[in-house]
Amino acid sequence: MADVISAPFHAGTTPVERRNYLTEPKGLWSWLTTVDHKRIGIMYLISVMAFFLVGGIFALLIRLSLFDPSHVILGHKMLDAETYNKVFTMHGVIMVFLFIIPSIPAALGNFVLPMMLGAKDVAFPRLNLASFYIYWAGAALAMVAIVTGGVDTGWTFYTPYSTSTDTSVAWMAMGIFIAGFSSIFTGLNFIATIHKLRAPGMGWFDMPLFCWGMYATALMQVLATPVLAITLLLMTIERLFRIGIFDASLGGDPVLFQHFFWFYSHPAVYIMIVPGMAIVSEIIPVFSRKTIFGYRMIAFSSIGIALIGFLVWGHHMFVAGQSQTAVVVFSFLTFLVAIPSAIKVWNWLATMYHGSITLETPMLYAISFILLFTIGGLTGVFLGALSIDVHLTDTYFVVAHFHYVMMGGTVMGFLGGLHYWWPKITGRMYHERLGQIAAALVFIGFNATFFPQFIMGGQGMPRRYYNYLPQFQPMHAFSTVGSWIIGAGLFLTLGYLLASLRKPYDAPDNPWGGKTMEWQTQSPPLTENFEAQPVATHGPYDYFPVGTH
Amino acid sequence: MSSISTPVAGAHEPHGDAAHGHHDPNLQHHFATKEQQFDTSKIGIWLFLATEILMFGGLFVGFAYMQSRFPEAFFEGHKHLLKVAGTLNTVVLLVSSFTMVLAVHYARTSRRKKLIICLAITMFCALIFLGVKYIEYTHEFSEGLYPGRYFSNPDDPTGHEFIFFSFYFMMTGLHGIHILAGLCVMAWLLRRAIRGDFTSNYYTPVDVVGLYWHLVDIIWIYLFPLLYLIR
Amino acid sequence: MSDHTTILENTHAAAHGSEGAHAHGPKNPVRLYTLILTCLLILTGITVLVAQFDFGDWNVFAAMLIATVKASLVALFFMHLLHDKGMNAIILCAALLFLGLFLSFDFMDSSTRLLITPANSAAPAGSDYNRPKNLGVPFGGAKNIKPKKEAPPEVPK
Amino acid sequence: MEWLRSLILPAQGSPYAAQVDTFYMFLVWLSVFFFLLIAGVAVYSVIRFRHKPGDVTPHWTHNNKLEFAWTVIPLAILMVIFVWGVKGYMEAAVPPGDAQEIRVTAKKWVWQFEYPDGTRAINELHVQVNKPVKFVMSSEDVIHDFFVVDMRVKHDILPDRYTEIWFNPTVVGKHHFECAEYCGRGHSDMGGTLYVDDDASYQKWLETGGVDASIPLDKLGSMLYESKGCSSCHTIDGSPSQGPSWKGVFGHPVQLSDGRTVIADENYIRESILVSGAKIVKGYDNIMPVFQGVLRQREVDGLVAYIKTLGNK
Repeated sequence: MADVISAPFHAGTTPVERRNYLTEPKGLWSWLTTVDHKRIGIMYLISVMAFFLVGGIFALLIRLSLFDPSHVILGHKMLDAETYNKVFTMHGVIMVFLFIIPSIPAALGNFVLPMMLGAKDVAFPRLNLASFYIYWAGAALAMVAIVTGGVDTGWTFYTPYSTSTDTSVAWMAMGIFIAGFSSIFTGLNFIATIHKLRAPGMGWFDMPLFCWGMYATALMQVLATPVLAITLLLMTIERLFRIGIFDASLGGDPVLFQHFFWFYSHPAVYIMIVPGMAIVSEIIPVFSRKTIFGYRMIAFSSIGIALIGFLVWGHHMFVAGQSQTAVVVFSFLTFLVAIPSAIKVWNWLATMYHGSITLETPMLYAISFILLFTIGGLTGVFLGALSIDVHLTDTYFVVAHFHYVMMGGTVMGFLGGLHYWWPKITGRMYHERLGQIAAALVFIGFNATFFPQFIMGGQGMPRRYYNYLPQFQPMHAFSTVGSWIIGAGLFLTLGYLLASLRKPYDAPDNPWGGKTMEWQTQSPPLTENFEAQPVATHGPYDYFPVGTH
Repeated sequence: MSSISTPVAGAHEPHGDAAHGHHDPNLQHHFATKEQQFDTSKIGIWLFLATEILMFGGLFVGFAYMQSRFPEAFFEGHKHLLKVAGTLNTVVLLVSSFTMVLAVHYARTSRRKKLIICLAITMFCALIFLGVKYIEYTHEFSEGLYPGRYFSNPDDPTGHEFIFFSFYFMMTGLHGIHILAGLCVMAWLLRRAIRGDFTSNYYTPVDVVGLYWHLVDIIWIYLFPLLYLIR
Repeated sequence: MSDHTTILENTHAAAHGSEGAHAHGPKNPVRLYTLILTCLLILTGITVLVAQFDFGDWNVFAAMLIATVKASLVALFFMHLLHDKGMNAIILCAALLFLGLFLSFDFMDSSTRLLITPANSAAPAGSDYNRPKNLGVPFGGAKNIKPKKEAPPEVPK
Repeated sequence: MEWLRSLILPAQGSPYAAQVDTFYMFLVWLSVFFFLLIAGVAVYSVIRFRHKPGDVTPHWTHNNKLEFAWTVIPLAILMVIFVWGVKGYMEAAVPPGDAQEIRVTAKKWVWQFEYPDGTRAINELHVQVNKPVKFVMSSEDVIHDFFVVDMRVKHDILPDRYTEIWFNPTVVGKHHFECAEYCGRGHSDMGGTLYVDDDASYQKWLETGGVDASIPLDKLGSMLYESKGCSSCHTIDGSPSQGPSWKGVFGHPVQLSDGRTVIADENYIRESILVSGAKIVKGYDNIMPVFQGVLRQREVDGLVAYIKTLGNK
């Protein structure tokens, strides 16, 4: 291949029909019993997309019901208060536990991580398959909870509400309890894989940054998720047996529940966002055709986020009845955790600067990520500042903040990664122009939906409100219209991605000119990934003509 | 000329299945060497043990928190427990840990018969442990010492003994489930040991189960003084 | 190209020996294990013995110290951490570290909470933690959740 | 910049609110600056460094001075924000010694306030202007949160434990307060009005409960139906809720949970309001607050009159 950087779409070999992991062995049974990380990744991908759709429909319902304080749209009464509470709870639970947490690690990460390392599979392939079925067992219990009347606690399950409401809390808690183990097993697998299955020649600092992000994520999955399991278990037992740990009337402490819950769930928001950052760290250098700037800083900042992220959970509880001492300590630590995220943003910008940039769909999503995550991060500073948090917590400001991080961050990263690796996964190119249009729609719709919520929150609109003061109606309506634009963009995406599957294989092995190992094998890859054990001979982002440095 | 795309390891000795993996049923296809596979399994089980520590840890934190709120209730509550049974179970578990580590040693040194004997003793100890636990639970239930809302002890001077017993049943119950799970896995090990699967060339399952069993022992090492002895 | 391939962090190119090859255990493990078991049993005896005496605040400390010595013996010798790869010990320490942080932050909160009581209601009698036993009950009617075995709520004024 | 503040933040009801707003606006402008910086570099790079055939990009791997700068400068700014935040928080956390104390009791989904003189009010809070006031709060069921938007204060209300907040109201007039911790079906209706009164009208309110004697009784009753929280459990259209509907009750037989049947006359209604647990309608739980000492004589008469009008329809 030439030393001069070539434009995309012309790099790589001409695709031909050849044997690959998709077609051999054949048959549904061979898929359901596969231990191939790529097939498990695809099964995860289909599952999380299905739950993304379900959670998204709940989101559209919420927004539709809030269009007008009367909840009447075109002469139809939308949700009543109880249904509304159940819908936002299930939106949260499905999006967090069944979509975002497994989305990047278990679906995309499963597919590309071993290939990026030059490995044939993850360390424990059977555990990988088990994790997929455990995920579905948990999801099935969550579905049982929805069918048997739903849950109205909010995804945070705060006691004593969750131990006294008569909805299907126990089913849902057990569903999440079980799904948590699938997350643990994925993380366990990734740590072992990264430690022991790197290709010959690939040192820790020769790994693609995606792998560093997955490593940091996996650390948190392994160390935090067990506490979620025990928290939900204790909450369920409290509900059934009244054991007195979280119930104030029995001598327990509801604030202790919040400590337990957030000890997992704060690291969990980093379990969600760090993979998004990891994907952006891949996309930016590839589409800037330039070496990543500050490789070590980005790698260390992932680990830094993972470690400091464990120490800041109390910032969810500034007004919850913690001691003032704890509040101040947690606020201080919260500001420290902002630094590694900022470092990443600066290094991405420095990578783009003096690059050779093209704006294909993955790059559009990566730039969306940077802009939206910046807003999410800066508004996080508001919420870390104590006196302002007292005013803003439990308002729409918080809702907007975490959607800017979770959706503006993780989902943009997920969509970027999905488009980036789509040719490798399926062997097909999607319609590029439609991809760009959809990315623009999602970006515009997202901002239209959530930016007004910052203003509403600042003005004192509390979250989880079914009825609201008439003064907020215009902004709620604006927000609802924004949600339709997101919906349009995402359905368009679904459409052209599915349409691309009807084509014969047309994707080159390396459509974007990536330097990491997954691009050095055919598209779609062989079952054993590489024809022979690859050896790392250069860094993952060496976009310089050889011999000029 | 150095190529930008990563070359395959043409100049290298081919690794993994090509060299010897095809002939060794115990080497999975994605590992190059037995040692790599062994180390990977060890990292895997230690990570699993870390999750176990944090899961049990949640219960320990809850126990400590409630104990600091109701020290008298916990003190009064612990008087109902059978100290002798708890001590006996501690000894039984320590002995089982000892036989387990011997089993690992004999597997590593390819001594099949001794391996089988040690595994059998370990399983026997686990059964004794569960038997003693059964006697204890029966004793507590007969006094009305049930968890949570089912607790009834008219002589409870503190009003909060039920919290102690809730934790007692949750912690020993979860621990008991782990003993039971260990018993099942050891039955599987025993079957494979009798079949002669484990030699110095391949004994990963014995080692991994051994580590799990020791962790279950360590958790009991903490549970015993916390529940039975603390004043 | 070849200069990179010498940096083999992994074991791919390492000796393809048997699993036992790398185990640098003690010379006579059975004797060592017996010794450790003896220590463990003696320590169990000590912990039971110590529990017969009241050292006030040091009771928990003593019991936990002995338990930790026992757990360390099991981890170092029975679980081979002494001779094993460092990574496994790091994983164990990380788990303990984060558990310790979890515990200490929770107690940092609960031990520094201020006790707030309304001016028109008596301070909670006999409570050893920050939880008033009666709340003045301005609302009547049935409470959904009755406090267990506590004095009936006293109406202020 | 007052125009922007008034656009994105609610009215200020206390000096503390003004302090918070100053801090808030500082952060807004700081965020605008950093967002424009980041977005500017990104957009500039996309435009200026667009791919051209034959591009050769520089091989910059890192720059320690730059990394140091963009780590330390944000850290310094964040530390300033941290200290600023703590300062404000401490001010809001420690009530002045002379603050008047009001007991707040939250319950699904009503607020009750109790004044030092024993006066009680539901969903309606009167405070005296320029007199710091402290709220000692507790919950009867789940966690609630007392959020007074214009004062920029908020704190969770826990069962079986007291928490407190305080503010110094300086702006006479109506303000809004609401529940900010999710508490179930009626969560979003769990709000009320805070009246900051001048000294004279505050005294008058304490004496009369603020009821205008010229309002007809049934009209007064329908106003109280909304303002005293009756509407969160009783409907007036006949549909069932937490409590029995008021429609068609008056003058009709009511079956009680102990099996008796009574006629819903004035005395029955009156007793059911004041001592709610005395007679429980069959099929309902005894969850209604006792209103003895909460409602004034004329208010009870008003409610009875209102229910009477619903029963006759």
